[in-house]
Amino acid sequence: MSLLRFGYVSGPVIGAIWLFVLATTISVTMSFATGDAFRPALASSLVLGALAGWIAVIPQNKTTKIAMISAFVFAISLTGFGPIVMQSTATSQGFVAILLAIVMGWSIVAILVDVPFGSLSRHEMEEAWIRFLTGFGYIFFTAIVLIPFYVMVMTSLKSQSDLLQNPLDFSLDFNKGTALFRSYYELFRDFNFGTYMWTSFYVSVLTVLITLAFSIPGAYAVARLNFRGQKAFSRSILLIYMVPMIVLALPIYIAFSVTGLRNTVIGIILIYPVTTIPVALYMLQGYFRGLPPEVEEAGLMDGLNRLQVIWKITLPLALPALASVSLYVFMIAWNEFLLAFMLLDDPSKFTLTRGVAMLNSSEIPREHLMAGAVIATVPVMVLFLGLEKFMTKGLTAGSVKG
Amino acid sequence: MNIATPPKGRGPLAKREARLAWSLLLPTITMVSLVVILPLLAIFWISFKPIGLADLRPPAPVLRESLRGSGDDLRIEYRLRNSSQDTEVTDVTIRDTWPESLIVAGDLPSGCDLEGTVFACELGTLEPGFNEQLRVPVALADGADKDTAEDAAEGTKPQVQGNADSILTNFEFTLDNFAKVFDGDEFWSVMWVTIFYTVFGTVGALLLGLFAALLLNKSFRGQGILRGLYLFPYVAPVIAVAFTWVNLFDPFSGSANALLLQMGVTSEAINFFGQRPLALIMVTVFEIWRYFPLSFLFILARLQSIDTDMYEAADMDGASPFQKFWYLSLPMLLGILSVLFLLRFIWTFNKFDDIFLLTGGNAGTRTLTVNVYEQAFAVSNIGAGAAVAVIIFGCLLVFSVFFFKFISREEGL
Amino acid sequence: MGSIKLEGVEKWFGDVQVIKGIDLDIEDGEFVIFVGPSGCGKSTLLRMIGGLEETSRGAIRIDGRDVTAEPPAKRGLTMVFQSYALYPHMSVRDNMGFSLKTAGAPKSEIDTKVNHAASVLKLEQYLDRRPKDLSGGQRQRVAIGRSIVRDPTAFLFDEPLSNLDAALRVEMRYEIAKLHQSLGSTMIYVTHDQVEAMTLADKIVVLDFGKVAQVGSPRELYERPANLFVAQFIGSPKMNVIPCSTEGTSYSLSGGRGGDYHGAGEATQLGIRPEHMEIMSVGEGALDSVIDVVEYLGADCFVILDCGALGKLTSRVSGETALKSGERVGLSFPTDRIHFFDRAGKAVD
Amino acid sequence: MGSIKLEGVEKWFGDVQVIKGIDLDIEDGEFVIFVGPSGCGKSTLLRMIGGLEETSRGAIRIDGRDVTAEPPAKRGLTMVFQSYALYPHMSVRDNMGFSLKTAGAPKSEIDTKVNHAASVLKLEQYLDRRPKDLSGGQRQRVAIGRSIVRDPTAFLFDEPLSNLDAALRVEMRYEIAKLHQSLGSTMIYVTHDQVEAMTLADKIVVLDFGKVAQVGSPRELYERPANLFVAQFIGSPKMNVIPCSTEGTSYSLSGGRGGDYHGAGEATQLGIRPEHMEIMSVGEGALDSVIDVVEYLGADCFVILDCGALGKLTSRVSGETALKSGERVGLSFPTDRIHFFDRAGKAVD
Amino acid sequence: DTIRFWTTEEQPERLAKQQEMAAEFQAATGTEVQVIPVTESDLGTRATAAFAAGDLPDVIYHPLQYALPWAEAGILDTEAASEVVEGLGQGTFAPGPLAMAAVDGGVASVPVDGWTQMIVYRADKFEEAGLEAPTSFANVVAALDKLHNPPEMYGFVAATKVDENFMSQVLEHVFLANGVSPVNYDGAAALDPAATTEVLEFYKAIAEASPPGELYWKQSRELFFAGQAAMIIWSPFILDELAGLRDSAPPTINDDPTSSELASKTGIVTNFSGPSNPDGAAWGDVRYFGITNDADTDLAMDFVKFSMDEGYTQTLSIAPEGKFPVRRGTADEPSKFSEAWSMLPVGVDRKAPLGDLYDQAMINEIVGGLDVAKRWGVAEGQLGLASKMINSQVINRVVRQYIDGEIDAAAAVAAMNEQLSAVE
Ligand SMILES: Nc1ncnc2c1ncn2[C@@H]1O[C@H](COP(=O)(O)OP(=O)(O)OP(=O)(O)O)[C@@H](O)[C@H]1O
Ligand SMILES: Nc1ncnc2c1ncn2[C@@H]1O[C@H](COP(=O)(O)OP(=O)(O)OP(=O)(O)O)[C@@H](O)[C@H]1O
Ligand SMILES: [Mg+2]
Ligand SMILES: [Mg+2]
Repeated sequence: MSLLRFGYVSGPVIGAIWLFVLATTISVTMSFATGDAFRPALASSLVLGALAGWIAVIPQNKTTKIAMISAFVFAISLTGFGPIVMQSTATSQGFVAILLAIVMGWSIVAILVDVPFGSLSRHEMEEAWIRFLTGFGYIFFTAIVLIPFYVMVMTSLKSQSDLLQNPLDFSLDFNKGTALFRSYYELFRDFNFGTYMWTSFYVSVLTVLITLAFSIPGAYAVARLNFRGQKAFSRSILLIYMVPMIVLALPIYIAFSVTGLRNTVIGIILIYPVTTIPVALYMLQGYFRGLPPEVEEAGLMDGLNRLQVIWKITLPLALPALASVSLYVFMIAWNEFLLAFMLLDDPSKFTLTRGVAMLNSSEIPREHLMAGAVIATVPVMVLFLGLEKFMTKGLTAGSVKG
Repeated sequence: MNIATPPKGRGPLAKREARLAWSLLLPTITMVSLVVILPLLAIFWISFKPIGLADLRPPAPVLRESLRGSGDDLRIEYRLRNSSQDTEVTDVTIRDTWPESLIVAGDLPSGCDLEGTVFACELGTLEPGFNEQLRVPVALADGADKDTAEDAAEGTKPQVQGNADSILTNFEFTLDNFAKVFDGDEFWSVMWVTIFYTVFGTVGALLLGLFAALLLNKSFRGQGILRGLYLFPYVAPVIAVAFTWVNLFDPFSGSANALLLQMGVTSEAINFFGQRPLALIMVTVFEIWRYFPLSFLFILARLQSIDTDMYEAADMDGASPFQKFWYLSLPMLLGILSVLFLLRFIWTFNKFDDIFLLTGGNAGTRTLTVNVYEQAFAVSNIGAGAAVAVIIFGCLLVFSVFFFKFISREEGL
Repeated sequence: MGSIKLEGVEKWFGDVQVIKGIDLDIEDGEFVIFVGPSGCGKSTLLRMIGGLEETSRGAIRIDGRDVTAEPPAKRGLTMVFQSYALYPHMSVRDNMGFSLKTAGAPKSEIDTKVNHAASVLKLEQYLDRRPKDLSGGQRQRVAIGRSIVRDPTAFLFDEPLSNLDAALRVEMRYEIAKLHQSLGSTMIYVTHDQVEAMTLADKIVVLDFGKVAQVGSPRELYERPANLFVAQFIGSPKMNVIPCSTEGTSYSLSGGRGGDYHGAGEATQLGIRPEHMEIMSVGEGALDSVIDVVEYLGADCFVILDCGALGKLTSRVSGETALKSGERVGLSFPTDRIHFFDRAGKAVD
Repeated sequence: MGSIKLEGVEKWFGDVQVIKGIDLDIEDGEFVIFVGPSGCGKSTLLRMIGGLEETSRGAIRIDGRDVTAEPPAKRGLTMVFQSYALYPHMSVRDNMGFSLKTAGAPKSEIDTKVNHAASVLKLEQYLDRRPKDLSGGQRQRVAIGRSIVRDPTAFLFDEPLSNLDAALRVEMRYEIAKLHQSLGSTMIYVTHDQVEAMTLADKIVVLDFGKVAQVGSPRELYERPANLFVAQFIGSPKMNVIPCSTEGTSYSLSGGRGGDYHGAGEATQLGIRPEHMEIMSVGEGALDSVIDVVEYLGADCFVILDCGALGKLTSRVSGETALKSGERVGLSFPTDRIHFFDRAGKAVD
Repeated sequence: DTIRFWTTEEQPERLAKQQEMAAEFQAATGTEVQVIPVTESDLGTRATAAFAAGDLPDVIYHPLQYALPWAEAGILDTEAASEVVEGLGQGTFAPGPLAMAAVDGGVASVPVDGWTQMIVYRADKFEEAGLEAPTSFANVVAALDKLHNPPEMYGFVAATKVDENFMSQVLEHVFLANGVSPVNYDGAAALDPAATTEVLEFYKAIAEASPPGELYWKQSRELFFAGQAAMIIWSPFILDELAGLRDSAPPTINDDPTSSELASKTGIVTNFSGPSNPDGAAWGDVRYFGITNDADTDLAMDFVKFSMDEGYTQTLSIAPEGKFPVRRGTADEPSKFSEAWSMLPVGVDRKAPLGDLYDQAMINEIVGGLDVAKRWGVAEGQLGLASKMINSQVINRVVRQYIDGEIDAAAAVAAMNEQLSAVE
């Protein structure tokens, strides 16, 4: 540990690890982008990286250091003993070498900025390491989040035979034009995905409406009105929120089987709100508590009764919260899979998630499944990105649930 | 001066408020008890009954009528069946109205009578699996056409009644389900898998969320975009991401394997979701991946609400960045971390969809919740499924006791 | 038209008694102010009058009618909240007209009344704004406007100025005084700021832990506090209190001298306001002391005097005083300015 | 040992200049107070000295050493925050010892220093409590204790008392004064409360939108404000300002009379503090007016006088005054109490 | 009128063909048929669930393993099925498939089509190494020795995914090959320890020559297509894609996904033998139309008759390579359907008759297998019990434990015997 308190130790150590991280990142990115073979070379990364780290801590002008490191990395890359081993065309080889050289030069100098060559103060050492961890963190999280979605979208646009040939080759043949979207087209034409989407949509919207209709009065009462059992009540909301769906699904399945509600969209619309009402109650209750009681009291003094206060004052004020709750509930209903899977058998009544599940079940080509996944994902994503503020608020307010 | 005591009872304003509260809550209470409390009670009831999927259909007599044959061999056939293979149906009676256009042309089956156009039978008890035909030879009345007669005869639905004991509602109880569940050594492996999955899934998501939150706890351009991006795994439908993972980690045609092979990390394709104990690790990793955004969001919210003054004070006090994290941020986050841990623990414990979609509970990834499904549907033993569900519910109650003990100290979420 | 009467009013929160039996007569048109230390029950009492809190025991009468069991809407009162409690989703006009609208008044009438109130409060050009686009003082005025429009039996104010900054507070105080003059309605006003209480009130009710300590005009409270609590509560810097003993017609201070005493009964404490103390050469007056600190404030100086066992006293002198910290001085208490209190804190007079 | 020197210090937030070039010398052991209206840059300046904000231009020297580029930890200063910024999860002891712990001091040394500071601040029996179990004043003392332990070159205080209630504020103010006396360290103190500024400071720096309006002792600022801004900022109720015109050695008020003028150059405004105005019979003095409101405050009365086109003036008179609202009176301004200002607001003298 | 028809042929192209046939039926009779695809692995659960809920469809297209259990559970209307067979002429059906579904006085369901399971192997590699075709345990083990060379080439791709029907099928084939059956004429019978041990050891050998993890038909095919497996066990459904006729499952042994190169290098065995049963056995599966007890019987019967008569060629054309006709012709034209079948083109994205792709000898081997194909319990009249045993997946689980090394052979036999005897 104490050795790290010297610039000439910390610098090379960070440099070595960092170059390896970069080489891996670029290899993976290039592999996914071109399908060609790239792989990081551990030994070369460590040695070169250590050298780069050492250069970065020598007392020199910043641009000089960047230039030195970049030139160095680039030169070694060209000899073929660089941090990335590739079997690829000369152009992309050159491109990768330049990319790696520039990124490495710039980033290692940025990470080791203000790190002196000699002994480091605790602050200086920790800050360098924190900058390193930050860079690593961004790469790491972005990669783990993006890769699956990238694979999902690209798979849906490729044909299975291409992917079986080379599972890494996600490059698209744009000459195909609209044929790229063949699996989407087939999903809508042959698999009724249009209907499923519509079913999912109106089921989700109805779920939102029913949920609000039940949870607004309930949440208001729990949050604002004094009555015996209020505390117990707000706890049992949380408790209900914790009952696992699969435990309820079984008796619901039985009851629906016996009453003939199984395999009907009505049944789904009846049952979805049950999963969302506790969430909505919980979220709205929190929000109502946060509204200043004086405004409502002002309404009371102004001659309203409680119900009028709720309708004319509380609800308009709670509009952003209602939006958050609605969005969140919409998302839950749209993404719901378990109940749809258990209760719906008839393909003409499927929701979107149930329809996607169907795609998994036979020898249906994989791009269809992924296209289905994309179709199910895009609407929530659009909603989410468009209304991110509400959504995040909704998430933080109500949902430790998953 | 006499000691003042509080007045008894509630004042008129309070009473009015309470009345309003209850009437606002009534729909919610009704709904919740209908679809949460009742099912929970039902689960308890069923878990003590020897009941399979097929038993959900209450035993009953089933009757179908048709006019068969032609010319002289014309007959009305009643097919009578006991829907159950193991329960008898008693006091079975049939009533049907015949059209005028048919005339009985032979003996009525025993137990049957014809009064005018009303045909009635008393058939007593039907054995389990009873499936026989009652044939009544008939002739066409003058001028009657066979097709119209057939339509007329089959157009009036015959009535059939009978009594049977339904296993769903009778008072026969058994501990078999629990015995079965606890007996198999399978149960303990399921339990162990559940615990592994829950503990590591929760802790992993928390740690990853903490790391991500620390990363984004400073404002820079693009911070909003990254925050949105990091929430994707949680927001996307589970079905989409689960299948994507299955594809990505497919042993023979998945990109992950291809990548690993190419990088020389492994020389042989790895069957990520089909190999013990890797499959369990993978579903746990998936759980972490999918739910780190939630922890991240909550921790970030908490981080941002920490008074920056405190950090400035620490700056003045000469604390280094790691010291600030260790001595200030971490203790400040302890509350939210423990609340998150408890809640996420409960939710991970309850998780079903993810594992079901990824491995279907195979390759050593069967958790308690997946077991409910397996027992109830794959093996068609609803009673055993219910028993597992009751066990889950029991665990849940224990957790929630912890939770409420704790949350009453930490302010709620 | 606006008289309010409290009869043995009590308030319990569970087992805790917050208002301990209060009787009070408020006459039509009076400006009554509740003051008292934080937590003494001022707001609770006001909210009970308004109907926002249940009255646990006792009765509230407005113009003779018992309204104890009636909801706020039926009491004909109006309230201005500390946080203003404007409806954030409505324009100023709608905020002010809201009560009339809910009562079903015709649009024309609402307009007339709102415009009138707006002109009284000089809010005409803000009528179409939302509350969030107004400054603190303007919001305060809208809140008052909302009350005026209803033409209420009485106005209730709960610390209406405490969210404003000092300069604005002075200005709004002045405007409320003007408003009371022009409307002549009954007003009940809660504050913990004694400057507000002294300058605005016709009648001040000093509350001490749910009980009335004294009711009276500002001058009465300042000049003839009924007990030690009121004496120390009113006036800033607060009245100096020194233990004393009395015998016959003279009092004496331990370690000091003494003076004349006219009270009936025994007094154990002597009170003297900082502005009434006279500083003279050492050995003169009733008491000797050392100057601890001289706090220069411009117009005045507060001189903090260390009297040994008798504690620290504060005297207020002109800003141009030549007194220096460390000096030894004598203190004299003009007889007609001294207040005596008995062991229970009641004024002896 | 604790001298601080600012040389042409500027602060820019993006394109906005918040501190507009300030030069200031603070001597060792001095108690310097920054005052000014909200948003004028007091806190920013203090934080720049402490190193919590980057200095955009100019230099800061502590004991002659240029510390402009150094992080807070290396400047040897300490800061007491308005919100106290105590570490809520640590005991009082740990809070006070934290800076030593991060520096790696041995436990025994930490204990000695913490105990010493606790005894200075009378915090001994609270050492094991958490901040949330302390009253506001105690928290404030812990925050100060945390600073004392470090034995800093200078103390920085950012509105340390503004979260306390009035009574406690008076008490803590007194304690800070005592502390300064006993430690003798340099202290820089930000406040917007002028009573604090007047009573505590050796030297007051009045800031006006990022610039220094005047630096001086409290008495200097009160008696010889350098400009209209300072004149109106210091003193409560604030100085009355009336437009006037001067000719030679006399000034005149429009609609009023006038008096002697000794200034060099032309003055367009005349300032007179409320406590210096004299009220006489109508027709006497410099100006006639009507009494608008008499605000009774016990010891004093504020008389608000309507002078027609010249606006409203406030006069402070004794509480026992017999003045009534509506009375017409004359006002006289004693020549040696009048302040004259030119068109740019600078004092003319 | 509307009837509902559940089918396990749920690929869109196959579904479309069935819908076409339904449309023809509607045109002919006025009865609408809703064709509802059901995933084969869900079929058992869903049928039971539908029975419980009282909303069974009218007709179910199902594999052999459900015929007798469902008849017993009261899901199938055996009389209606028998009547249909009678109406079409019992003689027009191949006798084997009828016998497999025989119940008292008729059949449980109407047989539709069938196939035999095959050992698909790399004839070229066998030839190179001088190996004999994998017709017996010994031949297979010998081939493993020579050809197993991971990761370039796995000797085998065994089925090891316990919950897949595929594993049951493969195991039953291997057990049958060695003459082991869990039933006899009296019902459940203990497995013969010696013969079973041979089976287990053989299975362990092929499992060890397989890639790690849980494997089923998907991996088998992918590996074989990639040229990385020497032998797999598969159904004839593989024949079209093996010849590069299907884009969603192309051979990846070379760069041309449409090439039939791999087909030409592939050999096939249907009859397989173990040391204790030198005659060996083929394993066949037959699919049936079941008419349910909740059905509108007459309409359902009409539909089944139609599908087996006017619509039969259409039915077979769904996937001729895996649907051999069990009804050879009509009373008038006894070989009408066999002939029609042999002309049907196979393939999805490209089409070609089987004869163009494979040797006639090979085709004969494949088709001929159906006549001699065996299943547990058929000869003994215990198919119902045997099906339940299979459906319980006991054998799969225990075999899996054995190949994972959790138990030894003796314990495995004991465990199977114990658990199988609990099935009834
Ligand atoms: N809903 C309640 N439940 C329990 N106690 C309450 C409630 N509301 C107020 N109290 C208590 O009643 C007492 C009086 O409160 P009240 O708000 O009337 O004080 P106040 O005089 O207005 O104080 P302040 O000047 O701080 O506003 C306080 O001790 C308070 O804690
Ligand atoms: N981080 C920042 N970014 C942009 N502007 C800022 C920032 N911090 C402060 N300011 C601006 O700088 C000016 C001075 O702020 P500062 O906090 O120093 O005022 P202050 O005199 O302390 O006021 P107060 O008495 O209200 O505390 C204000 O106009 C403020 O809006
Ligand atoms: Mg209050
Ligand atoms: Mg500030």
